[in-house]
Amino acid sequence: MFEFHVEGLALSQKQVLSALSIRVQPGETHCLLGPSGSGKTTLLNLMAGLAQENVEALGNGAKDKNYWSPNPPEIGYLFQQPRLLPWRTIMQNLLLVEPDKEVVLNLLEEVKLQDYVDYYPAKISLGMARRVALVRCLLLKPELVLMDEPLTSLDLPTAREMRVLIKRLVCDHPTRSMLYVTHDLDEALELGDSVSVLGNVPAQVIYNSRIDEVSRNELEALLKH
Amino acid sequence: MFEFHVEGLALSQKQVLSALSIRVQPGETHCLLGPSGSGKTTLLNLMAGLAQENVEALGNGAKDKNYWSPNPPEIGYLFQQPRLLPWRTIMQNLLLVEPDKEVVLNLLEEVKLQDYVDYYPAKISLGMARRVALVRCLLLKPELVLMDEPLTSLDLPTAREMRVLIKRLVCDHPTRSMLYVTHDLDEALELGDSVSVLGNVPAQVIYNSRIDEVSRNELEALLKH
Amino acid sequence: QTPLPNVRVTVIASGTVNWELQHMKHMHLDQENGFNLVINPVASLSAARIAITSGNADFIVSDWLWGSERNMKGANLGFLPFSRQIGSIIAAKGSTFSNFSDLKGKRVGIAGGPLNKGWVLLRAAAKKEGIDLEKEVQIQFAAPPLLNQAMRSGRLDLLATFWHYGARLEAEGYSKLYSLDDVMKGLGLGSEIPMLGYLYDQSLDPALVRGFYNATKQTKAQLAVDNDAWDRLRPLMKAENDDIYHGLIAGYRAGIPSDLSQEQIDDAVNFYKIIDDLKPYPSGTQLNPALFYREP
Amino acid sequence: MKTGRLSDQFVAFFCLLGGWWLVASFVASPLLPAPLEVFEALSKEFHEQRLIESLLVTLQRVVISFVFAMLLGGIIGVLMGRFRLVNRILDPLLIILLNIPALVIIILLYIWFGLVEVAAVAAVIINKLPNVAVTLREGGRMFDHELEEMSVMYGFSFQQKLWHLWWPQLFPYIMIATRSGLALIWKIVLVVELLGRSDGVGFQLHLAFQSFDVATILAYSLAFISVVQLIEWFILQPLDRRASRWQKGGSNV
Amino acid sequence: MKTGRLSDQFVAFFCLLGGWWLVASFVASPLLPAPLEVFEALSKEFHEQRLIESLLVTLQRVVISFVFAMLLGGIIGVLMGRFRLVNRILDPLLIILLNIPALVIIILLYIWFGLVEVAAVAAVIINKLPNVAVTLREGGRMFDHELEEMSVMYGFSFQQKLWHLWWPQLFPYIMIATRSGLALIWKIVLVVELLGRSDGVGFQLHLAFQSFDVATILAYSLAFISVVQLIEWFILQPLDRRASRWQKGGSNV
Ligand SMILES: Nc1ncnc2c1ncn2[C@@H]1O[C@H](COP(=O)(O)OP(=O)(O)OP(=O)(O)O)[C@@H](O)[C@H]1O
Ligand SMILES: Nc1ncnc2c1ncn2[C@@H]1O[C@H](COP(=O)(O)OP(=O)(O)OP(=O)(O)O)[C@@H](O)[C@H]1O
Ligand SMILES: [Mg+2]
Ligand SMILES: [Mg+2]
Repeated sequence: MFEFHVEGLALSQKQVLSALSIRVQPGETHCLLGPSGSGKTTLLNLMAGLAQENVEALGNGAKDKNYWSPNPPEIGYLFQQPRLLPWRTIMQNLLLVEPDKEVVLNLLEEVKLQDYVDYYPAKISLGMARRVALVRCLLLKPELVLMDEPLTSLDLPTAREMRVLIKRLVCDHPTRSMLYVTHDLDEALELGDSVSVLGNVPAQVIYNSRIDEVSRNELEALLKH
Repeated sequence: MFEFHVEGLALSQKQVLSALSIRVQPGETHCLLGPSGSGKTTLLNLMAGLAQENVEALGNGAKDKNYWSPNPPEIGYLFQQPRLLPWRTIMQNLLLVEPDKEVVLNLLEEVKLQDYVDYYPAKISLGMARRVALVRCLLLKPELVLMDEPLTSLDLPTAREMRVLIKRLVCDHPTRSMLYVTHDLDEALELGDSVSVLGNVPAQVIYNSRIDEVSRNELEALLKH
Repeated sequence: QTPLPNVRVTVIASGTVNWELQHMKHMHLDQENGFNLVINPVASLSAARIAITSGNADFIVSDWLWGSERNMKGANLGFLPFSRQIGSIIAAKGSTFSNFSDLKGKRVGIAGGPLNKGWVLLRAAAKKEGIDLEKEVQIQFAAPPLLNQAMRSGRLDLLATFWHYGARLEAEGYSKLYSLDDVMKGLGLGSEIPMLGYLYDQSLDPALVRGFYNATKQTKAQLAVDNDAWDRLRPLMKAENDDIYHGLIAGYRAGIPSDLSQEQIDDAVNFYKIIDDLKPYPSGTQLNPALFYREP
Repeated sequence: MKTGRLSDQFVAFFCLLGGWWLVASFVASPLLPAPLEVFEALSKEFHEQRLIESLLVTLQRVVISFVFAMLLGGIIGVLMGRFRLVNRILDPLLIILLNIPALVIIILLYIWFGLVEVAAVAAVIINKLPNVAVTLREGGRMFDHELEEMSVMYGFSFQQKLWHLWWPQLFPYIMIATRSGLALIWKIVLVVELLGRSDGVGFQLHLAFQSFDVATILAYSLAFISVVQLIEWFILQPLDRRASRWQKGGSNV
Repeated sequence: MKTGRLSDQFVAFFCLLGGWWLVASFVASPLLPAPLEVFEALSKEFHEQRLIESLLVTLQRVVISFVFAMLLGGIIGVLMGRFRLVNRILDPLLIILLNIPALVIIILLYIWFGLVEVAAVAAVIINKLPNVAVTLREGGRMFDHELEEMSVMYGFSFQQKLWHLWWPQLFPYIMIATRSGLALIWKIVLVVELLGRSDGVGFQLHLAFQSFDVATILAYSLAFISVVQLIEWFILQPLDRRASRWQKGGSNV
């Protein structure tokens, strides 16, 4: 089990995270819901160990920056924004992560972008760029995948196909765990094995349960708080 | 009535738009649906008159670049990405568009960002930045508003509030028209007076109807094509 | 037979020294005097001074003022006379100056900076008449070629410059205003001290110094009479026409110095004091005569 | 924080001074004077009333040339960066101006206009201008296309674009042009003064140089460097900090 | 397209030449020689075997100094841009190096190390290095934080970061440093040659200056400028174009 615990976090003197714990079972997917601006991205950054300046970790354990017990897992992170290298084509961007061209092309085909391998990121649409970023994340084979709203800006059918892809490659993978941030309850209910809801900023876990013990309406009510 | 007509458009030798026409009735909202990468943003850019390099307009009317009949309307455009000036605070960004601080603060309150006026865009979350961009767009008072997926990356309750806000300020405004791009059918059905669906790239209008003559399921089937 | 020791002389490629040394080399006067002359051309006086300071040259040509200043700062330079030429004071065409008070408010160009000897002598002479030239005239320090040009385009009334630049102007019909010899005599410096000389480090083998000195004297003696030798040097001299060519030869010949006498050395010491007194803040130091080379 | 920053620099400064002093006392040659000798030379020049006067004269030339070179060079550079046609037409001229030796420009201007102040300052401006243009051309090239479109759609006035859109994007390039510009201009002013002016630091340096008076040379150099260091501390670094506030790593909210 | 671009520049070039020729024939003074006279001087220098030789000697110095100054200055600059501590410690040194007159460095190095090639080249490097550092420091400061994080998360190797992440971001700054660097280095080489070398363009230029041979001065300047123009056309501009392909306005897919 991966257990993450932080006593609190402030960015530029503003407290963004309260004390909170997140547990992810190996091989399972944990969904994270929460209002916009509640601190989900900040939490994921902290989990991924991205050093941010002006961070003040609060409470114990803040010194050694070891928020994970027992050990920090190997992490793959799909950022909220695509973050492609604008000066490299789609293919070059992906080859930096996975040198095997075959593998890359196969995955690109799954997201229906096989015709755009030689395009620069500025010349594809936002939804396409998101799919490229998804592919890049799926090329990694980490213990724990963090995904920050991967399927926004996609039309319904495409989003559904992507969801199937993620389910196949990550959720159904026996040893790969995932923390999945989304605003879409259907997505959460479909992909997740468990779910947490964050309260407003500074974020804390206001609800945590297995997915089969919660209904859509309950979640909706929680989000409205 | 605003009528937009283009014979076709190619970007860097790739045809992105087929011949298509879009009609928006004054005071009404027209929703635009279509798969990711189909050319919606390109269409909106063309409507807004944003000069892009390497554009080849195809067919007649390409020379004089007058796609609107009778006349190009005054246009406000909410881009797909927030496009805030990163070196100006939220407030400064908004004051550039509307110098009256009161008005700006009121609208910021409506999107629940009144506490973040002095933040720089890099220090707020993506969902918050989108709301700021929405505020900036709502500060304009044009004849025709173009909105490119304004409510992605927002949690459900916030998105719903924003939708109400847009409805109040734009859709229900007697003389303000809107062209609204979205992937969310509920949004389209709630806000739109009429709807068009674009086919895959190069985009053409594959369906066009008043909103009360179409059902959700019909639209979903159309998007799957 | 051991090879002859090298003597490295750094010279300005376009300067008078180069003419002399080329002739020496051509006539093998260096070999006859027991050394092998190596000429290093450089583009500026500064370069030559850097060369001797950094130990890359055995001899350069500069004035003794500079040598003494270096000695005061810890160097140990010696001085062999090279030329008595001090410089020229050239007047603009059509100007009439009879005494120093006529110079008031005039535009005076000075080559090389405030230590230009001609300028210093002028000031000293004017000071005796109670006129402070530094305050009374519009001074323009600049590089000599620029000043020659300014003179030609009528932007100067008077010019104190180096003699070979003056010679060119004279060849173009400008006239020398003052004979600096007379000015010096007026200041009590009657012995025609050579201003320019070969500077060398006194740790150099005295036999080499003596040999080199002899070679230069022999060269000068030949150049003083031999016109054919000059024809050979003409390409080096960059003389645009015969007037300038002959002017330059005459100038060189007029500058040939004698061996240093005690009287000249005393005059140099006095001259140094005059210069020092003209400074806004005189240092009060004295010239050390050890600088000057005396025949053993 | 602020004091920490300054004191850091002071420590670095004194380390440098110490190092210099050590080396100088080790070498013990007048050609490498110790700090003390340089300060003596400095105070001598100061008491003989040359230091301040020369510095003021030179600074005046530096400031005038700087302002003109930055303005003209900046406008030309940005236009070249934005418009390909302007770039293609002016590029050869830029290359020529950039690479023509300072000496040549100085001589030609002195010849044509005489040994006057205008010629001197013009020579410096012409020398520096192409550098500014080359720097700001890259700035103009890197303008953000999306923000540009935004500013058009939201009806920004020219002043608003200038101040809120272009200036912040040009800022790093302007800082480069300013820092290396100040240095370059001061160096060219030295040459200009050396060749044809009768006052200023360049003239004094030339005098000191003629007698190889390294202590005085260093004294004048240090005097000017101190001025630049003050500009750095009280104008440029605060500007730098203000301009980086918005960045991810910035220190204010 | 490509020919169009070059021919544009040729037209600009010939306009310049024409303008010069007009002014020169109007003034008709040896101090502003007409193009023809300059070309005569050029061919004279060429036939007397000085031109190519001097140019090669000077170019060699320029190239060596350029490579070292760019490498060292680039590394120092980027480190200063990335790490505040490095910046605070090295900043005073940078200001000093930037503003110390070229003359001072040249003289000191010549005096300490003798009139050797190494001293000459070292003097040029020390003069240019702080300029490169100041330029690339701004480049290092503007690094994209988000892409940096991405590269960490996706396990980029150092080489990958260098080539795919940092280099493209530094590119405009490197171009600035290259363009103004070549020009600056060449100008300093001229001074270095003037003060202590017996060959090279600087040596020839100064000889021409002493006899006020403006045609020859311009001839040598033009010869070097032509070399730079060739570098511009065949190295820098293609690099520019390659590097801007990805931008919104780029011309390839
Ligand atoms: N660098 C920073 N300095 C100060 N405050 C910050 C900084 N970065 C983020 N914040 C604040 O932290 C809060 C949480 O931001 P975060 O990006 O984690 O939200 P989020 O939950 O990901 O929202 P969204 O769903 O909109 O992406 C916000 O209120 C934001 O203003
Ligand atoms: N500058 C360009 N050069 C070449 N092709 C381009 C360029 N810009 C966009 N395209 C192509 O045009 C098509 C439409 O892009 P557009 O951004 O309009 O899509 P979209 O409908 O807005 O998609 P999304 O819903 O993902 O935002 C894409 O296939 C894209 O590759
Ligand atoms: Mg977020
Ligand atoms: Mg789009």
